[in-house]
Amino acid sequence: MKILKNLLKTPFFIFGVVLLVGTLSFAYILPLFYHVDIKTCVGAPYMPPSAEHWLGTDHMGVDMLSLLISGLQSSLYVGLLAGIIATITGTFLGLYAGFRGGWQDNTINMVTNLFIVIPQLVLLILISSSMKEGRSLTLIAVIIGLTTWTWTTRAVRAQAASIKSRDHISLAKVNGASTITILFKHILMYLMSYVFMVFIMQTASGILSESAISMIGLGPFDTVSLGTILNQAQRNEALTDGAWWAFLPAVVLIAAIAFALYVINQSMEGVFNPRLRK
Amino acid sequence: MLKRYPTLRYILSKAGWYFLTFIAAVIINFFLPRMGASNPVDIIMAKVGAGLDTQAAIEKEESYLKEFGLVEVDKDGNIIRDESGKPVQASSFKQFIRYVTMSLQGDFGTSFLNYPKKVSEIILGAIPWTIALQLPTIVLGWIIGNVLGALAAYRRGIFDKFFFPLALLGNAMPFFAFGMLLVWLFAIQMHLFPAIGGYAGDLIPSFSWTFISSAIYHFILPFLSIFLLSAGGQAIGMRSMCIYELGTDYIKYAKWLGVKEHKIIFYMFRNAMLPQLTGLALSLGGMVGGALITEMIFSYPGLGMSVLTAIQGNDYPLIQGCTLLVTICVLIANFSVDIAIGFLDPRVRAGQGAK
Amino acid sequence: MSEVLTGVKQPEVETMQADSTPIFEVKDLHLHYLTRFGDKIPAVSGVSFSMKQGEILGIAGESGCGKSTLVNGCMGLFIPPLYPTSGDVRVKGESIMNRTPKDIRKNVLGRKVAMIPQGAFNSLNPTRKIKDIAADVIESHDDGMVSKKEIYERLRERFHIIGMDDSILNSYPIQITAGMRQRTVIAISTLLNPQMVIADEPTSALDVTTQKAVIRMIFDLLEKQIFSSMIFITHELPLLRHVADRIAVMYAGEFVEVGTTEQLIFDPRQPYTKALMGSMLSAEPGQKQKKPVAIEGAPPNLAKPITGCRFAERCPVVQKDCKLNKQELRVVGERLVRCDYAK
Amino acid sequence: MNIKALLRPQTLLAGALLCGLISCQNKTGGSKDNAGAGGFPRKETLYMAGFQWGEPNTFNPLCDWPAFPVGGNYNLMYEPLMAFNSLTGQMEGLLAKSYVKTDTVISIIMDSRAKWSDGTPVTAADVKYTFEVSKEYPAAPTNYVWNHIGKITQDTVTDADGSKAERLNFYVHKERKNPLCVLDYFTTVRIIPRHYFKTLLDSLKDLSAIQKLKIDQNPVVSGPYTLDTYSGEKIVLKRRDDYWGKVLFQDRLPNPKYIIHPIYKSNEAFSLSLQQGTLDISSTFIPRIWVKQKEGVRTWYPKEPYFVPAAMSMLMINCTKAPLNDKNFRRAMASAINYKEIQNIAFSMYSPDLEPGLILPFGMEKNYYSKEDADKYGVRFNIENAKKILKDAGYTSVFSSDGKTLEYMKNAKGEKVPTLFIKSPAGWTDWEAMVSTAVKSMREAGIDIREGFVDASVYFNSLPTGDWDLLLHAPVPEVTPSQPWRRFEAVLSSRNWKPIGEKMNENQGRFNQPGVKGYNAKIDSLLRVIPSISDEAKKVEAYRALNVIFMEEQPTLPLVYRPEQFYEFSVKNWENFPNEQNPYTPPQIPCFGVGIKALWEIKPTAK
Repeated sequence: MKILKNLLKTPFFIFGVVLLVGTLSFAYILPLFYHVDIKTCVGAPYMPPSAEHWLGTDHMGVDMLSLLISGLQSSLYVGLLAGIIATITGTFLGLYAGFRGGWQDNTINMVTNLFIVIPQLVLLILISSSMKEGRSLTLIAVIIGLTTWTWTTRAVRAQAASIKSRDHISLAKVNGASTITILFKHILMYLMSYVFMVFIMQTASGILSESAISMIGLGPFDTVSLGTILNQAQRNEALTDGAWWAFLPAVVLIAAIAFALYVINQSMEGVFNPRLRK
Repeated sequence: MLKRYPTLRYILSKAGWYFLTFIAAVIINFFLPRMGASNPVDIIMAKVGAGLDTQAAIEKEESYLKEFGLVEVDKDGNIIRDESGKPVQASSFKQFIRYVTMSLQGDFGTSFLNYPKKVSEIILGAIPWTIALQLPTIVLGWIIGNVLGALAAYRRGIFDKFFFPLALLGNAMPFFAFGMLLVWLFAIQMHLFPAIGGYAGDLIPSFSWTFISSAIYHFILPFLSIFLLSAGGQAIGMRSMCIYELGTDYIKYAKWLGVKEHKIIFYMFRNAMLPQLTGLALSLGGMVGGALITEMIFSYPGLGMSVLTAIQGNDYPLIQGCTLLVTICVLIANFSVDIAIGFLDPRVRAGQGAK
Repeated sequence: MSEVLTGVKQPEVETMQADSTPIFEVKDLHLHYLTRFGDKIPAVSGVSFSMKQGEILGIAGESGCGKSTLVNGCMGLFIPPLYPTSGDVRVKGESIMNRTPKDIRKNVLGRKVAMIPQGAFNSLNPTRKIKDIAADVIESHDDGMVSKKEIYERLRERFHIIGMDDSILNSYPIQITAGMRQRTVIAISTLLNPQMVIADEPTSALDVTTQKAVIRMIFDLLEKQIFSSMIFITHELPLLRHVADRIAVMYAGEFVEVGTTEQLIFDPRQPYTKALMGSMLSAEPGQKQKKPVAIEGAPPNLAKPITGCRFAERCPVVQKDCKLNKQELRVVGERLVRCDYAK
Repeated sequence: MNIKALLRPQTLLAGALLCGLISCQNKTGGSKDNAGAGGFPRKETLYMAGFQWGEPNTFNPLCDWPAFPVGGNYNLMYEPLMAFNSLTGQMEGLLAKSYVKTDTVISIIMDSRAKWSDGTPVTAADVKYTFEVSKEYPAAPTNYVWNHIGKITQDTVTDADGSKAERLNFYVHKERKNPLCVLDYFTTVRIIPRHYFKTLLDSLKDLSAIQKLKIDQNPVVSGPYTLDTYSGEKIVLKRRDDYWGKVLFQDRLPNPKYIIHPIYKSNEAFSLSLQQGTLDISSTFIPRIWVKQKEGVRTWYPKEPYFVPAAMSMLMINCTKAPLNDKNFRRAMASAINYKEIQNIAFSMYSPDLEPGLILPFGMEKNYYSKEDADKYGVRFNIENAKKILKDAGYTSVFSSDGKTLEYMKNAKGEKVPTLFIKSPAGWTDWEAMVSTAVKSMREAGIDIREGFVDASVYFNSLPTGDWDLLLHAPVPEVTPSQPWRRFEAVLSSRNWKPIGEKMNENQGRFNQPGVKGYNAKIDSLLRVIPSISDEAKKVEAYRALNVIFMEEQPTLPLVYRPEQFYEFSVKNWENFPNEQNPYTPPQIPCFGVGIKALWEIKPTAK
């Protein structure tokens, strides 16, 4: 609670939260007042913003604001799901490797390296080409989650290794606590704030990864996401046609949501880790 | 016996693990593309098969299957057939053995999609561009980012207050989105920089000032799109590492002994940099993936696009060639960083040596 | 420069009148920490003392009482978040407050005042060889006149003089034992023959044998006149019996009792000093029959203003008005005591 | 920290990289004259693009798909016997001066003036060798010609002016009886020098060994240009000043001394460079061309439909699968597609209004089209009509409570109809847009259908195997003498019928399975006779009959008309390109067919 109080005293944190709430309400509150329709052509291609269509239309004449709302929802979903998968996988492997050390550590380290070495892209296309119905948003999120846990593992491993020699862990070991108990009760609890911050970062990087994957043209086939909006804008010459409304708002939204998460993460780090204080 | 030489022991143990990783990566690189449903010869045949009568199509298909080692062949080079006359497919294992033996002889095979171009030819033609764009950008971004991060951590104050959120914002911006904005603003709206290609369309590469200046001119936007953001990202990491180092007892002790400021900055910089080295190795691994998007946005020459089309067309030899290259690069980068850290940081060496 | 390293004391003009000018003087020093939210937390409130040439002052108190803060504040260099509020620190009559960091670094730190920090494990840069850490200290004070080779040579000489194995110089901190590391820190801190050494719990976290070796080294350095005056900080009051000439006991940012070693060890007057002596697990003569008694409660939160005696909440002999009246240091016999009821 | 020491290896590395970059450039014979940079003056260089998307693989005409301008139907380096002018419907002479067609044999007279770049004349032996090389080596790319050619003989005739000329007689395949396809071959088969390739093949006796040669050094060609240099970024062609064909152009040479084909990685790059004037002519799909007109980008027509329609994009239907095997269901789909919206939004108005049937109601095919039939048998966009057809055929669509969203549909037996998917390559933006628009209006009509975008490789793989419900495809877009027969053949023919899962290169929807109940033998017999009908009235009748069957059965769903190729040019650096006002060649990029004539007519833009 004291941490929360301290956080609320940090203007940087407040700024992050406000930005996050702002983008979230763009995705979830705005649709209550704005008719979201991403299927109907409501006008000519690349119609500039007007009173009726606040952000104009895309290359298909679909209302851009609707696309953004729906795209942001998808991106948030991907980010959250990928973040959860990556954090859980990464934390568990990192804890185990850091705590056990020895050959288990080396093996996990090898698997981590392997995942770093094999490009995410290759994995993504290979997996999706075997999917008959094409790529769904969930599949993309799972693939991102399963390929980005590596740095969580590395970070958590280092943390776990550094605290495993602390007194209370040794005491638990002497008292015959099982590895699982020690991992979860003693080490994980100790690292909880750290893991939470990792989760925030993984969510942000999940959103960014999705946009990159969609940009290449390997995005979801069934949904609009911020990445597919950018991809479509680029392929359909929004840049050359000067249709800034087709890409600028999406860029701003991606940057805003990731920035908000980074800011929150950084200000939390400042509070959790007193060394970063001034 | 090795206990007496902790450094050697450390290097050997690292090398051993990296070798294992390499073997595993080669196996995965080989078998993963083959798990997909489509066979590259089918893709080729879909392109050239139209208009052929059945017999001609079968003959053509078989000649490709044989050429790429996808069917069993007897001593005389004839295709082995089953009772129904269909060619017997070569097992994945046999293909793997063939691949490994050929690779060891330096032959990475012939591309399916760019037949009859050799994989090594394609890679050699494209990789200099990828390296020329990505390597200086990543390394320079890393150096400048680290210096700025260290400065922000050491000086704090206004510089930090302004620079840190900016770097954070840069980090939150996908670099391709940033690249798009750059193209839109500076190439399309303002006509300051070219939007397409690695050098002017009326040139061929040569050692002339015209070519080099044109290449540099075309280099600026793609460079900025990666450099600014990666420097920002590195700066954020370096900043918090430096703040951590600044709070350590040895820095305080040195301060209390009146050690000069530049020496203290050096202490901080050097020790904060060690973990950043790992970050450098990792970002070198993301080079080809990152190159792909840059190539798309700036129509820049390079390997990324070849990789994408290879994967989409299931061009196994080209995929394998590229991933093998990436794998080797990443492993070498990581290995050298591990060794460098081992030499630079006695703690790591001692920790490993004691095990 | 060579005198600095060989341990032969320079004859200085000031030493002539050593008795009239205190070698080290702290006048009504107030220090505070600044939180990241801009709040000031006072950590040291109105400490004054002065030391004669060759004197060893012991400062004792629980962890968090401000003794480390006090000595950090005596260095003239303030590392955020610690800041001076008011008061003065003088070395040989010359104030070291309000001087530029560059000046402080060059002319005060290491040469006039030197710190021996606690926890030598983390005090040495882990990625640097001992000889380079030491060389950095020398180079920072000699204007770069001496070559690296010469410096290494002198370091070897110095280590011989103080009886340490010079092979240590070529090691990284992680390669030597904890006791050796602490002795190395002491050797490095005293490289420039400082006029004043501040030892901040140099023996904490060491086993008894190593503790003794460290204390022996300090005495050895005193004997060899590498330095002569020292403030020795510890939370183990009895340890000071063999080390200090005078002892000051600190509580919640204030001195509560200052007197000679004899006075404080065998006849503490202030209730906190008494409690501190009582809480010690040690077999000092004259205290044999007493069992160690822990001091109940916790020190006050300095972030909030305190009106009365700062020890009142925990004092076993607390009186009605203790919590209302601010206690001042007063002379009781030949010592200073901060308790209106102390006799 | 010695910064200088750090920098030194980097500068070295940078230098090494630069060397690498430059040495990787493929050096070819001709490039020596312009070894310096900037050897291509803008006024003498034509930039054309859209044919080469990746790394040039080979320039060997014996490979299956060599790089531009060797593969495809480009007439720049290797030339065909004749070229087809889609404006006039006439075959124009190239290596062959003229042809004489009978029902059983087509004879050509060689142009005796034609010469290879090494000075040897282009002879009938070269032509015979090009066609017959696949008899010895079945994997040779010209293998397909034997589908329609029985044999080739050679003799000599005396020309009108009394000189001797070589003649080749192509005997039409006796069973297939399709002289139209033989005519097609005259325009699609590029003649290769026998003296060059026979020596190679005879020495190695192995086609796949020959196929590994790139033939990128001093190739022996007959066309007006030859390969100068190439890299992953561009292919440079250089004019051959001793081109034999200048006699066909009043002894003039083409105006551009160089033709450069830049290799860009994405569609919008072509559009951008066309607008910035770094590209002169492109055959890529560029949406909203009217926005680009202010930047000097032009098309055949200055306004809609901008391009000359010559082919169709259509949804292929898997006719073996319920409910798609029900012609009523197919007709309901045809009636439920909003063609106008596809044309206007997805296809940037590049198509005239779509008429029912498989015959284009304009251009060369206009004669075969019957408005009367179209009105009588065809269906047009009408959602209510679609709903009615579905209802009459026993299908029920279940909508959500607000009546807006389709939930599922049931067939006459009350069983739920599984959702249908339209397979289409992901990332092909105009195709994606067409599919989405079609899906939208079909769902409104109550047909449970969805987009099924897949990677292009998966798409190409499944096209011949029929592994899909519906699939977007543009069959045989080339304008050749055999149109529209080829389109009907590609859509309706059951000649090579194979079950789903095996490969079929036409009628991939498996319409009209032979040997089962309901097989309409009339379709295949019409397809067989049309090519050999010489009486125009009978031909019209046959086409009408076939088109009526198509409209009644609706085995595929045409969506829009599309040009043979997109033809966009910029007038910033070159002018006098052919267009509607100045139609001296058909709307073809000047590397195709008779379109290359434009190379002689375009001029640097006066500034």
